[in-house]
Amino acid sequence: MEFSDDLFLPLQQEELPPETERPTLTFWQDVRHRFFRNRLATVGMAIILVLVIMAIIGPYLTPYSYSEQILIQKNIAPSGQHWFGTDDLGRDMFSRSWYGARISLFIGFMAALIDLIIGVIYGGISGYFGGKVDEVMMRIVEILYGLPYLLMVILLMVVMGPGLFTIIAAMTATGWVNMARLVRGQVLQLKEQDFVFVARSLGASLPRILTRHLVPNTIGPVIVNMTLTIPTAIFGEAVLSFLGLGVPAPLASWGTMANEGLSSILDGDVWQLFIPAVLISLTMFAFNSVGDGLSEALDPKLRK
Amino acid sequence: MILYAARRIGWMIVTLWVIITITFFLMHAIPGNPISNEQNMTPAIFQNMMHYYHLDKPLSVQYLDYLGSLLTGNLGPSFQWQDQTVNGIIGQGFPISLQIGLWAICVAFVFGVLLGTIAAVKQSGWQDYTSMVIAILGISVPNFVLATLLINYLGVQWGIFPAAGWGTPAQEVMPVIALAVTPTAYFARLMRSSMLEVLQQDYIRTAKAKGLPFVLIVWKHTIRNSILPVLTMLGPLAAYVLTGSFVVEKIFGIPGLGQLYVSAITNRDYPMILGTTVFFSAILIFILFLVDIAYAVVDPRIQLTGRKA
Amino acid sequence: ATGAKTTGSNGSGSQSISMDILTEPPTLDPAKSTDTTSGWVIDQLMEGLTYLGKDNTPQPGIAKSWDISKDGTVYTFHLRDAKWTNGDPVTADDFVYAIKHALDPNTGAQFASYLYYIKGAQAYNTNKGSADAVGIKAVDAHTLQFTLEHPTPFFLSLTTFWPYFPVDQKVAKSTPNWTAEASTYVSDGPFKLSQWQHQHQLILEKNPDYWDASSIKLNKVTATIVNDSNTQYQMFKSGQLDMDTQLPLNVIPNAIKDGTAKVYPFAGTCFLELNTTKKPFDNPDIRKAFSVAIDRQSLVQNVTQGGEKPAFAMVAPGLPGANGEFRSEGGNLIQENANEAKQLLAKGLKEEGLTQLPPVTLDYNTLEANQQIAQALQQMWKQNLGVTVNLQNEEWKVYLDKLTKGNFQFGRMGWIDVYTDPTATLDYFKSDFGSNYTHWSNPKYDQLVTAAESTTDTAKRMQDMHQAEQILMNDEPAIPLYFYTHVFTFSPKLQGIVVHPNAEFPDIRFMSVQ
Amino acid sequence: MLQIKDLKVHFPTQIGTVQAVRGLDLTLEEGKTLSIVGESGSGKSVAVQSVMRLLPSHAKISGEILWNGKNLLGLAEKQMQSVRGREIGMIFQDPMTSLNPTMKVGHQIAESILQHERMSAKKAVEKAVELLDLVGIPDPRRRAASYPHQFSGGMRQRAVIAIAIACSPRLLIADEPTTALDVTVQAQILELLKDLQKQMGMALLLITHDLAVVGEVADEVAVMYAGKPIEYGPVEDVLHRPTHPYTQGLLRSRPIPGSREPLISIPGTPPDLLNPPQGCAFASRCPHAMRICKDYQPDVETIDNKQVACWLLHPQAKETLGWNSYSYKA
Amino acid sequence: MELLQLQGVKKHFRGHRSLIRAVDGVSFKLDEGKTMGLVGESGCGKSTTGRLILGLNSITEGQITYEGQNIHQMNRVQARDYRRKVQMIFQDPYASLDPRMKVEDIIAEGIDVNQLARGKERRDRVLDLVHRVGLKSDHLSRFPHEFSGGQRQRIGIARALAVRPRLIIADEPISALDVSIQAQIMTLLQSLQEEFGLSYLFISHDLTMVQFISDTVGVMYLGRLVEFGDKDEIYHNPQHPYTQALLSAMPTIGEKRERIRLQGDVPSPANVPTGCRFHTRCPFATQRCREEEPLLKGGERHTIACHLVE
Ligand SMILES: Nc1ncnc2c1ncn2[C@@H]1O[C@H](COP(=O)(O)OP(=O)(O)OP(=O)(O)O)[C@@H](O)[C@H]1O
Ligand SMILES: Nc1ncnc2c1ncn2[C@@H]1O[C@H](COP(=O)(O)OP(=O)(O)OP(=O)(O)O)[C@@H](O)[C@H]1O
Ligand SMILES: [Mg+2]
Ligand SMILES: [Mg+2]
Repeated sequence: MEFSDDLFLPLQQEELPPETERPTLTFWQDVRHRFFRNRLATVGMAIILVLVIMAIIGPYLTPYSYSEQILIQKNIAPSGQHWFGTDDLGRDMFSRSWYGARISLFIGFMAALIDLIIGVIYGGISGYFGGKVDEVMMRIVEILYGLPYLLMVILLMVVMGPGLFTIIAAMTATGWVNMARLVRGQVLQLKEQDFVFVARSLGASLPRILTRHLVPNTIGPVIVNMTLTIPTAIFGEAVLSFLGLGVPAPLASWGTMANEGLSSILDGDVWQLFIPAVLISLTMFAFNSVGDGLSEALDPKLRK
Repeated sequence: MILYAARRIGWMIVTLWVIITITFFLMHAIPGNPISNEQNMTPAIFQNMMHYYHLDKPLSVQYLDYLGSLLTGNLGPSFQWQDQTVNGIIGQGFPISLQIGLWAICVAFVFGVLLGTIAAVKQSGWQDYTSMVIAILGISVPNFVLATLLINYLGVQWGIFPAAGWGTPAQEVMPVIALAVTPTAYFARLMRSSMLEVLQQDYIRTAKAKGLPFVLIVWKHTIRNSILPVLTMLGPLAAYVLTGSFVVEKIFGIPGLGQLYVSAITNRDYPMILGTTVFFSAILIFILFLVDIAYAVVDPRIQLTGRKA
Repeated sequence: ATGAKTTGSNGSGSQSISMDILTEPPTLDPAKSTDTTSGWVIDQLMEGLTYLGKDNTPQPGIAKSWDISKDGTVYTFHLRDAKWTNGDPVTADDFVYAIKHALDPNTGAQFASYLYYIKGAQAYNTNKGSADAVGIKAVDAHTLQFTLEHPTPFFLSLTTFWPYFPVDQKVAKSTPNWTAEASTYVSDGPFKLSQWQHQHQLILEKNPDYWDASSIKLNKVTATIVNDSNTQYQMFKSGQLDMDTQLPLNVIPNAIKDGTAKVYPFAGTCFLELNTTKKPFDNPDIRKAFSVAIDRQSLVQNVTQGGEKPAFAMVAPGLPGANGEFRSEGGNLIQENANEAKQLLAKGLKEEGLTQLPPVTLDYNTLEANQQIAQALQQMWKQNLGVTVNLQNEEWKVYLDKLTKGNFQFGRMGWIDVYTDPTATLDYFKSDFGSNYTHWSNPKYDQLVTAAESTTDTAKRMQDMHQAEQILMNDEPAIPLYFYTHVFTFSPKLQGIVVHPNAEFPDIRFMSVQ
Repeated sequence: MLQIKDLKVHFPTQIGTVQAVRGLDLTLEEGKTLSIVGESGSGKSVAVQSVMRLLPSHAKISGEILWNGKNLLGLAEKQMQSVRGREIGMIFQDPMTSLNPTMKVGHQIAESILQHERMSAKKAVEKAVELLDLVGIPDPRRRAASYPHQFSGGMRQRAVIAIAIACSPRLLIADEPTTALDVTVQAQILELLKDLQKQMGMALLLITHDLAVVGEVADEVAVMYAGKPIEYGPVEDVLHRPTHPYTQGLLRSRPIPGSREPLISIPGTPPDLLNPPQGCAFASRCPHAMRICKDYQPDVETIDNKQVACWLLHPQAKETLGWNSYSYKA
Repeated sequence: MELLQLQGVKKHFRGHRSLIRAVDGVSFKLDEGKTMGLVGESGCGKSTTGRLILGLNSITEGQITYEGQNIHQMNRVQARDYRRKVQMIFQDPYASLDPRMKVEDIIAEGIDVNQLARGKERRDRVLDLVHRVGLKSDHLSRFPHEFSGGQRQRIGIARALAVRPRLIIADEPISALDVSIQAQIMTLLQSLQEEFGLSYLFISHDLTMVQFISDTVGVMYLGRLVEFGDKDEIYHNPQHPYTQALLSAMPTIGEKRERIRLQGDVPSPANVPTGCRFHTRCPFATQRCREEEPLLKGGERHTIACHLVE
């Protein structure tokens, strides 16, 4: 093949195509990208969004209040009038469900938030100092595992009176322990990492190392654990209400509703069980799949 | 190893002692006492009963008395089941909880590991999605709902298993299912993620390069290496399952320890509360200890100081 | 569901049934038992001087006859030749031993107070007298004599009640813990305890040595312990149980309607206890306002739904009166009226110098049924009185503690009569009664009830009691809501079903399998 | 014996297709050593892993890999399993992670033997001990019963080699077998490989980025850049008389022992394999780049026994630049 | 001028029922503006020595002086200053960069921690550093995972330079990189030394590179220096059998040399042999070597610890 001669002249820098830069993704863009590629996780995210929105606007979509009993309208199957039917006392289940969503989701989020704060601080300190401090702090954790939970809950109920905040307190009383163990494990590994040594060699203070380096780097597993804590708390409230320690009536949570609806399977009013159960399951499903998605998206090992 | 075990046992005793102490004062701090009921109770009779149960002694004396009898292995009489001893009650309830719990853990372990393995090996395939949806559903359905549904359909409507009760092997099936579903799901998810990690390891490539068939690689190389996180979970889960689940026992009418624990608390059965707490905590701590040993067995790199060599 | 029958009765004709008694009996020791489940089991296993017959009246049991002194304070029982399940004869000394044992302060028996009708019993039990001074005496092996504090017209009824049961003193002395296991349990009643798997089941078998064994049909009764009404129902439906003694609330209406379930009176009342030492319920008008503002019919029909009867007075139906039934003689003592309620409230408020009632709090112990009732009441008061009632639920013992300490405004309570006499209920509101948490005290009332307890003149005592109830309902320290009922379903093969108004479960002594 | 023809490997990813290998031709003869060198990420590992078919399933492989006449890319998985380990053995880069941490070393070696040869488990372990002895591990019997973490890095790499040669393969592929090791151990391993090659008469395909190592062990060398071989031929010709500017640059990046002359590094960074340049991939970093390099891929020319892909060898380039036999002086 | 001196420095780690003698008596000195190479087999304590100088671990025995001042007896101000003056480039560039921090913040961490600059001044300093190590300003807002190995190593260097150190401990700064990038980094290090008069402790197992960049070289074996001296002395006149073996193992493109093959493996630092710690592998070991530990001896420019060289 023949080429024109000037093709063989030296190439000038300007002639080179500008260096094509790969579209640069920030850390979170990258995470988001990988997260939304996961179909299950995306679906979960959408469900959570819908649930939250419905918790906000749901009760206003029907003319019925969550607490008003219309005894002659009890046990009505879902219909155009009562979309989710009515319960044993003739209360509108649709309104109750979304009112319950507020409570259940609130409990979930609050429990997770408090777990997060206590767990991260406790676990961070235990892991960072290691050695004897760690040993003692971990024994305390074991003790908390061992203490009779129900007893603590009753004490809380007595001290604080039954109510939403008591339930949240009950959920977090020992709930943070798992978070603390997780963070501790992470920090134990992380503190041996070179970048922490670097920070130390630069003279960074302990709070700085904790807040700038250790905590942000545990965020992946922590977020995943949080997504598990939220449904666990919602679930835990259900179990508490199974023991008769749930939210005070006529407030409803999904847990109390499911518990009340449990026997409906016997007389055919099954929606009274299935609606709250499905809502709980849906939430669990959503948060779990989001957690899975996040754990994959945030895992630094999968990112090169 | 012996030194290690001794140290752990030493810690265990200290931990148990703290748990007992806190529980002791906690249970006396909450309102209500073992004697109170809605029946007629004159002050004189109340005194008689307090005296009978040694509750009229100062708390500190009761505490020391309790520790004393605990040292001899005597957990005292139950206040609630008045003719029985706590040792006797635990001795009757625990084997039942243990039996169901062991089954549940085995089922959960086998199916969880299986599901997780399938999901990981067929990552992003339909098998993966199916297994994970099953797993998430398993976590998502509250177990009291599941238990109720099982009784209603498998028990009553289709008559496959006895609706509830205890005594025959057939009666164990549904409680075991109800109890195993959540751990199964957890195991499956953990197994999947750790399996995925192991499958990316270089030694898997080495094994492939040897010409081993894939099934053999999964069986001999990946399962053992990915089971550690599952073991981590196994500890607390086993403790939870073995000591009896209140909800499942109540719904299926199983005379296990989980129900007794709850009723001890609601009845302020002090010796029973302490007894079960001590027993449960000891089991929990012991299982955590076993898990640590299991680690060392599964992974030769782990020395029993908890550090990787 | 054939394969599902495992612990159920094995076919017809075998005279064995299975049932559910919900909880493990806390103790089968007649001296110490205080709950209806243990009481029921003891009633099947043991027999006292008398037993409750089909018509709920005392029938000769171990005592084949008795004499009552003129003044009604000395009862002499003549015992028959009965045997304990271990072959020992049942003697008068066994009664003496049992009762003195229950009264011994060191036994710590709560129901000792039901023995206080016996002379010197209270003194002994409260460390003020000696055992020897207690008015019970074995005249000979077959003759037992009680001397009472004062005439007690329902004393015979009391002898059907387990604190009055004998125990085999040989066994009790040699094996102090004899009531703990089936193997050591010795009884003298229609059934014997052949197996007791704690927390799981009790197996009662016919006692061949029972004096009236020929009239007992059932050979074997398996009493399982499954404390979940849904589960029990499912077990019944799948044939594992022959009767359902605790139907789930929401199946009751239909079950009653289609006749599968039957409603039996249960001598007990569910009421709200008002703390008369605290505002606002120290004011009788306000108390009354709350009471007449309730729509009890709607409550039982729409909420409790267990065939309960609305309670317009305190004493439950089913108890003997002067000629017939106490309740029907007494009639309704409360008239529901929303308008009157408002007026009463206004009046009460005025007396208190208030224009509006501050929110009050209704306490109840956590239980789904209680919660439903509380919610329904809350709404009724809101509608009919315009008052805000907050609901607060507590764990049972916490709740009791609150009641005992008086830290409540008003709260829910239920009371079951242990023996079949109106005093069993009316006693509750006497000022010195142990669990009168209302702290209401009315000397006239006390006097009337005490008089009724110690006179043998039936007409007079009934009159006193009616008068007492009138006072109670006028002042309303407690708002009766409804009278309890039992709703049971039975397998059609069961015959001879007798349910005593003071028992938790049907009496199996009369039962048989077709 | 092994002939790779126009091998291309593409990885579809979320942000585009990575063209890891873009046309590789190589031939390896019985008993000889061929070395592949090149910058990190130039596709060396991908190329040899496609010989063993060890790439993840989503990799798209085209071309031909002829092993004694049969195309490995066309074999069924079952047949491929009998090639792996028995006919071709492979050693991987990192000895620390190439061994299963929870399995005894002897067992890991025996496993390979059991898979391919009819032998009792006991005998296989016996043979594993012999192999450990062969690769120079002292006290092999005891060592066979140890776990990998009880081995030092050098010992682990030897164990990996023992696995690879367990069934006396005809070809041994070694992917950077010494990168993770320090010099003394590296020297020992290389020597061991050479010894084994002599003893067993197998061919060796050695990947490394250390030109000095190549100089010591290889007969032929292929220099890869951005998924393509740019210079391929006998070691002497390539390393002592490098023709391609990249090869030259590589050689100049290493200090000459003893000299104080400043290093001359190759400026810039390798191209992005997501969208490789249209012309010569090295053009942007090449000190002698011509306009044509930007737009056209150079043809492979044969000069002195070796094949070079560079426009500078084009007759027109010689004329235009007056450039003649540009050559590297050591 | 003498900048850094180590005297009999030891670091023992308490392992599981054993004592790991990671560094077991190391003495050397480093002059201002010079580079010392530290070579030795993997696990012989090179990195630990570097860490000790930085003060990241406490020393078990011996002392380290910086400009005549014992670094463990410094007051707060001095310690702070010392931390600034001595910086490290880590073996694994990726592990030493916080994956969740932007490059800008990583580089500026030293500036922030020591409050050296703020706002625009901080930004300018970072920009200057970035350009100096051959990165671009638009790299600043990216995260470490978006960079290649060579670029990451440059970020590490920029970070170390940010606080204007005088001594940089370069712990195998090039071993994770490929050849052409290695040359880039080496050139960078050299030019920085010329410009700022930096001193380096250059830890590597790449003997060719060590020879290329160092003024003096120390050879470590199992926690001890076995030979220390001027580069040319070490490379052209190695005395210790270990050094000789090491050098003979250097692969070369050109001529093939006869190699000294060492027996066996390096013993574990938890179980150090008696006498000369090299005797288990030394082809020339005598009875004396097995019993008596040799000391570092020799002149100013070359010291050796070997009984054979007396
Ligand atoms: N599974 C994969 N998916 C996507 N890209 C891949 C995959 N495996 C390898 N690559 C890409 O293919 C290219 C060649 O990789 P390869 O591992 O063959 O390089 P190498 O020459 O062996 O480098 P090194 O010397 O660092 O080992 C790299 O750009 C790499 O990112
Ligand atoms: N924190 C520690 N605890 C216990 N032992 C340690 C610790 N740090 C290092 N060691 C041990 O000290 C010895 C020396 O380690 P060091 O990292 O200094 O070696 P090195 O010469 O840098 O090796 P390499 O060339 O592999 O980087 C090793 O045996 C190592 O296992
Ligand atoms: Mg590679
Ligand atoms: Mg190092």
